[in-house]
Amino acid sequence: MLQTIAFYLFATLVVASAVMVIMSRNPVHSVLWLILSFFNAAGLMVLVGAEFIAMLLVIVYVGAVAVLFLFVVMMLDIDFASMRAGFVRNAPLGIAIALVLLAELVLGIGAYRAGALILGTPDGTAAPLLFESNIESIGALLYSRYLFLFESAGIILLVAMIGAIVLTHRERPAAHRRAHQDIGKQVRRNPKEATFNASPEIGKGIDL
Amino acid sequence: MDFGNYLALIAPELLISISGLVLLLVAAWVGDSAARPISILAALVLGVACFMVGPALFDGASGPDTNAFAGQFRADGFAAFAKMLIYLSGIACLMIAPAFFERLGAMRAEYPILILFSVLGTGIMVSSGNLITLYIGLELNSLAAYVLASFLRNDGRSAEAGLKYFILGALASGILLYGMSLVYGFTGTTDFTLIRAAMTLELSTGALFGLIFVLAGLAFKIAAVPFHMWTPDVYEGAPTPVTTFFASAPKVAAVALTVRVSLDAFGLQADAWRQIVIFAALASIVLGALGAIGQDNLKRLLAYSSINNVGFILIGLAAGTPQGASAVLVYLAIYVVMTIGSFVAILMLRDADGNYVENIRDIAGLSRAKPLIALILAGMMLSLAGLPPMFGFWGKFVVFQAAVQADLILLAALGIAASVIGAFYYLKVVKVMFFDEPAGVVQGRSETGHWVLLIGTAIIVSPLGYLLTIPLGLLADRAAVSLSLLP
Amino acid sequence: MIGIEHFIVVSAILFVLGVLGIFLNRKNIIVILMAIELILLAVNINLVAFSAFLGDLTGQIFAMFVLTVAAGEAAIGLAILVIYFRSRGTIAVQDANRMKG
Amino acid sequence: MGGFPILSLMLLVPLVGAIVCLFTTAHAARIIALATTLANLVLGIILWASYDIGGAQWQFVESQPLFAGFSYALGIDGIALMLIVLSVFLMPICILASWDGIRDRVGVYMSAFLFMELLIIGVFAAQDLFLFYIFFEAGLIPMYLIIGIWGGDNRIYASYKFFLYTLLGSVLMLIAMLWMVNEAGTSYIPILMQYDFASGAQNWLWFGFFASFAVKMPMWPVHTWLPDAHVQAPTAGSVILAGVLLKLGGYGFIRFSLPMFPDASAQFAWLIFALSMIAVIYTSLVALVQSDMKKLIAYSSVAHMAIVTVGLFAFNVQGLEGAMIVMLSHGLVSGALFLCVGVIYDRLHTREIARYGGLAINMPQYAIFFLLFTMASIGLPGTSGFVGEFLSLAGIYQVSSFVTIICTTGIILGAAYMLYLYRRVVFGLQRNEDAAAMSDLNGREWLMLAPIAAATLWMGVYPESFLAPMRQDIAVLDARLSRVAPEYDSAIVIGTPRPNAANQMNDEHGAAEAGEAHGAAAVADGGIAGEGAH
Amino acid sequence: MSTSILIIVFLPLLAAIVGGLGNRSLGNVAVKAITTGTLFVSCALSWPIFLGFLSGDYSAMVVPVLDWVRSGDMDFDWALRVDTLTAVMLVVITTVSALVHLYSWGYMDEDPDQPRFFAYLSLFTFAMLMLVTADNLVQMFFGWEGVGLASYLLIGFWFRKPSANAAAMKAFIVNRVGDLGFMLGIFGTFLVFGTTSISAILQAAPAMSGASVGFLGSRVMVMDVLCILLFIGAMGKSAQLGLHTWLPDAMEGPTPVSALIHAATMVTAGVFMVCRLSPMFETAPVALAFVTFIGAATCLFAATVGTVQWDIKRVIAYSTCSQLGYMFFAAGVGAYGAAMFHLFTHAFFKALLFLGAGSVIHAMHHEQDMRYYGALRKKIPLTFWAMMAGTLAITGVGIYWLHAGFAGFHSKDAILEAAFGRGTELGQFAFWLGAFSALLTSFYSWRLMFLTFWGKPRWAQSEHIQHAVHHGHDGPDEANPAWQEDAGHAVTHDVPAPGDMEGTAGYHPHESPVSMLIPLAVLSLGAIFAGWLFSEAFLDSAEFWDGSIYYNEGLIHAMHGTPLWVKLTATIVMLVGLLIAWFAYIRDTSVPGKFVEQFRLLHAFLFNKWYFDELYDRIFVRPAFWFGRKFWKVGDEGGIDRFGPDGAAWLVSRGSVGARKFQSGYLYSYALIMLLGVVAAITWVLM
Repeated sequence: MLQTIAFYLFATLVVASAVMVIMSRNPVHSVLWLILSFFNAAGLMVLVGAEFIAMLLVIVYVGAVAVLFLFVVMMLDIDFASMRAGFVRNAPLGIAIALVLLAELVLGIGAYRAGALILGTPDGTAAPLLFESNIESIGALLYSRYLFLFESAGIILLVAMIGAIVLTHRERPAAHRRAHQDIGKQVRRNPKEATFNASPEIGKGIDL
Repeated sequence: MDFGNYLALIAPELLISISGLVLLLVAAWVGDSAARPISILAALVLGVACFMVGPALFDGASGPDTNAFAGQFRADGFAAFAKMLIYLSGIACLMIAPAFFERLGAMRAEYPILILFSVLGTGIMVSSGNLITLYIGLELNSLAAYVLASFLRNDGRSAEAGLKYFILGALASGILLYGMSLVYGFTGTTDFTLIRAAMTLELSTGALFGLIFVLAGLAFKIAAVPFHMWTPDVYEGAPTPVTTFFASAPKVAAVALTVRVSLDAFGLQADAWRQIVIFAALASIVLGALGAIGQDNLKRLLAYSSINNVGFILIGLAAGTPQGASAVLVYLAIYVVMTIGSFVAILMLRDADGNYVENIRDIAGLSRAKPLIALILAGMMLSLAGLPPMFGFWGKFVVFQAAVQADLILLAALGIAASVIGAFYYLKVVKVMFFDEPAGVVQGRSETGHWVLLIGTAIIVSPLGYLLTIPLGLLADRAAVSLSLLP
Repeated sequence: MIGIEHFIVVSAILFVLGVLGIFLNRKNIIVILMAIELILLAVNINLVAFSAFLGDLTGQIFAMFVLTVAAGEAAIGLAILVIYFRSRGTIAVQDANRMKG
Repeated sequence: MGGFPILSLMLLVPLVGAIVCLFTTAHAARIIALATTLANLVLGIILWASYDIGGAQWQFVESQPLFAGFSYALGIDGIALMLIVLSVFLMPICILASWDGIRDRVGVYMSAFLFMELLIIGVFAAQDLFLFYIFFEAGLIPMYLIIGIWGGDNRIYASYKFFLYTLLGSVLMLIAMLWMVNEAGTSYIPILMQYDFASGAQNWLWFGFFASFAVKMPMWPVHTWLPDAHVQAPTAGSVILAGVLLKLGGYGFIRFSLPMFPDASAQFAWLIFALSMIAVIYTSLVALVQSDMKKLIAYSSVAHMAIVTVGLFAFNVQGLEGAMIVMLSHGLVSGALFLCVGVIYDRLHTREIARYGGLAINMPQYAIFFLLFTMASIGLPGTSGFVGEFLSLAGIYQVSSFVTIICTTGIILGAAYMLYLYRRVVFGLQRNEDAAAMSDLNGREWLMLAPIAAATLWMGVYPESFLAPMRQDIAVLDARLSRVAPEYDSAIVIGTPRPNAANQMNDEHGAAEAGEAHGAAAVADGGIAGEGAH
Repeated sequence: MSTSILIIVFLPLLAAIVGGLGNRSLGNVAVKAITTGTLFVSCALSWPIFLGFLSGDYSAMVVPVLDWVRSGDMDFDWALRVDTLTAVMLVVITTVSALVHLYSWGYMDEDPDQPRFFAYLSLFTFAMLMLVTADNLVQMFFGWEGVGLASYLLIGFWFRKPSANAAAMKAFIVNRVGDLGFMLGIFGTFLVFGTTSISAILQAAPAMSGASVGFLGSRVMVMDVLCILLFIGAMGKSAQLGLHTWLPDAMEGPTPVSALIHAATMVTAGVFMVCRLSPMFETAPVALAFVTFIGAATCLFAATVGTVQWDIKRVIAYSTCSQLGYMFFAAGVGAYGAAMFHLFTHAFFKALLFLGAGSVIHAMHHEQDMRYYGALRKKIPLTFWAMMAGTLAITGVGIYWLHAGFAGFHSKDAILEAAFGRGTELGQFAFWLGAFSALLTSFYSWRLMFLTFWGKPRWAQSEHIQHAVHHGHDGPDEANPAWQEDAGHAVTHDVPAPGDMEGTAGYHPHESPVSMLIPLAVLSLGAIFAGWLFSEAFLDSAEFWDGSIYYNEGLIHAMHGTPLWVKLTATIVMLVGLLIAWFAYIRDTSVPGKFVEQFRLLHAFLFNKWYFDELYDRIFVRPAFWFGRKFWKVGDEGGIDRFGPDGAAWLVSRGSVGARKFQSGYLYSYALIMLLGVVAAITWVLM
């Protein structure tokens, strides 16, 4: 019962905030709605027992992606006031088509056969639940069977990084001179020189 | 699990990724001045990779021995055939790029690395035996491609191209993923062979939807109508060497992947998708041809041409037979050569200021200023149009042969009749170069590398290419058989 | 337990919303990027739900890869957006039609 | 000639010439092209001379499984032989015709012509279906360039029209070919010619081929590319177009449609007849009102080709042989007529009939040649045109008197438009100063026209030279067609012969036994006459 | 004989080639000498053959020359067949041709293109000889067309003159209409008999007389349809009613040509053909009736038109047409011998008349209009006497009881007797038309004589004469030659009153040179004696014909048995015609004018040749051009091109514009289309 309530809560919220994501006039609001949406989606995942993925969703999306979005929204010097979220010319057509799609999806695979949905039978050899905990099982699979894909995913991230840098990194000759980055010096730093332990008393600061 | 064997099977991928990482370090260390050597090294790497896939290609490797990582990765003859094409076109794109970017002052050491990773992605795509592998490969390729498309970051058109490519690509991969999720849910697996097995029974609506979504996502990659809309804009906006790349390696990978997915995973449900493929094929042929007519930009014209050609490829796919798959591979091989040749020829055209000529009006009377380039470009155009005795005819020929053998006579007839519309705009290029008064725009000399590529492709596209028909056909047949098709 | 079809419906709605977000938006490319994230979210919900109901972890692993890629995609997308903005000074969707026809 | 690959050599020679021409100066290109075509002419004559009449059906056979799925198979029978000889005969003349007229990009021009020669010979010599198709289709490219680069003012439109029209026609043939090969399991033409396809399939296969050959031929109503192409093409282009390229259609019918799909051919003969009848009347009348010389001759070509098609579909020896002779003759004669136009075009740069007149005064030699070819074109006996038309029409008469009458009106209309042309150009007063100042034929032009004139007369007086090599092949074809030959409407019913001649007057009874209706009166009058006599 | 026939036939060809190609390099005299010489050789070789057949020494033979066409069952060769019929034609052709060659030395003396003219004449002779020696129908057709070509060339000899070109074209094209029939006839005979060999056909013909054949969808008697088709060919060549329109126009050619081709030889080819195929025609009663009817109708038609023409050559041309009608109805009623005999005699006297007329024209400085003649009897007496001989021959002057008369007397009487003696209604019809035509013949022939040689000089109004006088030049002028002038005079319908000027305008007609007079003399002899000499052989001798034509013994008897009034009819009507002519043109020259006033419509009808040309212009020529333009502009350009290639191009370009609009450049529309694709695909699979 509680589960059902939780499901409907999360589901309603995820859909509502998703609607707000695309309806908001201010992109910052959109990002915030997106974050809400992700949180609720994570809640849905928790409901079915995929805790690791749920957490990952929060960490990656909320922690990284959404922040990235916010960062870019802020960085771009855009006059949001002038930016009314106007709809395109043939919006009605688009909406109609989207609704048709939705109807087909829902009726075709969802509600139409609600309760009697025929799922494929998982092949036992495909991805057994090796361990009690979700995270352990995933880890075991990821580093054995899906090793190749895991490494490939790493390369994807690398490519994304290279890409982002290649595209956005601008060499500023002036800035370059003023604050020259000495990689060697940075590497040579060791913790002893860089940090020190202090235990100040309450009410007193530290002299740096 | 015998990782040793697996590593042997993924040796080309290993080589490319490790070299990519090493070269990335070099690039980070040395900077953009190393761009040219890195390009050469990257090309060498791909050359070595060619040799590595050679045995699988020539043996027509197939069977369980070619599966790595529980069937996620397949190093069979089919993959080898596609990879060979991909690597070769990668080499070509590496050869033509430095001069181009250097002239624009935008050569970056990252370019060859991105190409390498993109090629890696395409390699994974064609080797995929699992939906997840498919997705990973596709995204690896795509992400690199998005970056490459907007590589000329100060050029508005390049950025726009990248933007459009990215957004539509992301939408497409969303559609693809959604389809995959449905397929996964309704078959219980992501492995192609198991999906195939699961689909022997009556197909549930969910799996059917999944199938459609997956094919739609792949159709985007191969630029089939109605998922082609990005192609002209991206081809036009992207830097020409990148466009060349888009038109070759990822196209080969996407087509090969589509063939594999359609015939392997969804092979038993051919009736479900055949009509759609047929429609896409005819629509691509017609719309590609219609769109190309009236284009002023040569790259854009070639983009439409690629849409048009994809239509013919899909006819081979629609046949749904090993002959069809083989025909698709042969067509791909020829198409890649033609398209690289065409783009190289365009890259060799510069005006007095050294700017690259893209407008068709500027190549008017090219047959006087640059007779050899004009002749070869004309040959490429006629070949793309599928006119004998150019080698391009052979591609169309085998595709239609496969269609006729599969009793798709009406499709073949319609397709070939529509090809006449296509001939119209290819002829237009010939007409402009040969019949019109010289515009006097094109000047300057071209790099040796370009000439080598141009003449090499020209020889293959020329009637001499028919000498290749037997080996090509043989390899393609073996490759097609290595798809685990039921008899 | 909640039936699988509920999850599918939610995911379908999210998917359609994401798609709508892409082509209903005329002014702001950033929202389009967010709409894409919505689509991927829909996929992830699907995958996870199927995974759970099938008792098969593949779906979750798949979802993890999707997440990974989505992060990379977002990075690249935003990077492209940035350079697009730099060269054009706008991020309105309707302005991105220098190439057409 | 044993195993000497003379056909390959005939392909190789122009290929080499063409490549060399691309890279030489204008003058050298001319000489090389001429030398090459002459060399091929010599080879052609050797081919003819060493062709064993009555020997094997396919001679000079070469076969090499060169391409996947089909082979590089060459070989000719008598029909192909004659068409090859025609082609190699016309080629040097084309080169000569372009000698002075083409100044721009001569190397490319000559090269295009030599490629054309290669492809034409290939078409006739190919024994493999797809090899045939490649040669057949490839011929479009050089012709497209020839019209497009060296053509007249409206060359772009004409070249496109030519190209796309014929391309659309021939692509459908490819599908039919693919199906046939799939069905029969071979692409070897001689085998396919004996293969019996199911009659249902024959129908659409026939249409696939028909689409191609009808356009090539060209038959009404897909003839409209021809006038444009002819008008815009340079002289030599017109010559080769009319002389050889149109023959590809007829050759296609006789090589493919008839032997491979006899049932369908019989079934659709009415279609061919109908189109041909329309073509004869229609295009002849159109030719009558032309003011452009080349257009007039182009339209006349359509009318002549209609005679070919009716002859081919008459399904008897006379029709088939006649059609072949019409093709050969038309190749010579219309080629020559285009040359005649070219001769004066070179001098005055206009094809308007009205700009000329009275050329017999200042160009008497030209007038004689032109007259000869005009007469050959309208089928004057003693020239090649007659033999072909006569045999063709004699053949078709055995099938349908109606078709024959309609098609034979072509000889009236043909005379009308050709003589009208001749009258306006050669006869009459000299209306224009510049036309009156034109010089008569020079040596080069003599070299062009005289051989054709000789060949025209030869074919008219002693066509046996041309018929003999084809006889056996036509007989084979006729035998194959005989079982499906349509029921003809002009069948004879032998009745009881009349006992007496019509004007027989029976002397003994003094009465005329005439077979006329009013016999009674004849008897009465005859009686009187008889009495008078005694 | 085989050698001589080869020489006879091919020598003129050789001469034509030498003369034609040698043309200017050989020079006028050489070419003229070669061509004329060879013709005399041919002529000299022909007569012995004729006489040999006459005496019965020779019998029919075939000389093979060369293979021609072998196509399946169709097989015909070049071969020369000589029999009595051929021999008759040989002497006619070679004799007249040789004389015309000779005559042309004088007549064409000042023409710049003489070699060409003589080459054409020789070429014609060759073709005509090929025609008459044909062993098969196709070779006959070769000759048939060959003479057509020569006729075309010779009519258009003065090619600068538009009317000559038009006439030449007309001759060729109208003949082609006939040839259409001939060709169909050949095809039909081949279909029926499986051969084109004449002797084989004739042999097999009787057996086929009851056979029927499909023709244009109906079943008809096979021999009738074949013979009618072949006869249509003959109608064209022999200018029979309906296809006659070219012959009067053919008078645009030089006069010797008219004499040779359009009087003596070529136009009789049709008669020759019918006679050659007479056994075949005898199996086809309907066809023969048709022949008879056409012949008789032509006979009358041409004679009526001939009575009102002013051009001296046109009068003779219509006369020719009319005489050919006689020959045809003779053949139609079965009197092939009589037809051939008339052909034979006609050749002499009509050639004589033409050459005489040529002599007059030559004397009158190329004036051809009889209204500008008059009183030439004294000026050119030799010509006058020659013309007189011709006129006497054509009008058939002779005395029945003496069985003696001029050439036409024998032949024309025989024809009329045969028509009457044939005894059928059609025969009667032909007889009466023939008799009336004979009256008209007499009238127009004497009219010609009276207008030309009697009366007062009326030369002054002739532009030609004035031209000659003013330029002080007596012959055709190089600078402004006759052929450049349009011969159109203001047509007035009566004889102009003489004497505004003196009448002669100071012009002095001169007698023709000797080269023209010799042929006149020789032909006069023929016109006078040919009938008397050969009537026995031609008309009554089955041995003479030796099976080369169908010999109708019964008809011969019937001819001899006709009543006396029939036998005298020809003579009577001749006298009547002579009297009318004398009255109208000698006694009271105002009569014609009054007649015209009285019967304006009739006169106009006759003068305009029954409006055949106008009719043909309306129903054939103009519609042909109209249809041609319509087919071109509306059919080809407005129909086929517009909806075919141009339409497709338009459609494609519209499609292209559409496709480009489709590619709007907006991301959202791209996305929408992708979505649309997905939705469409899903909807498709759901259905």
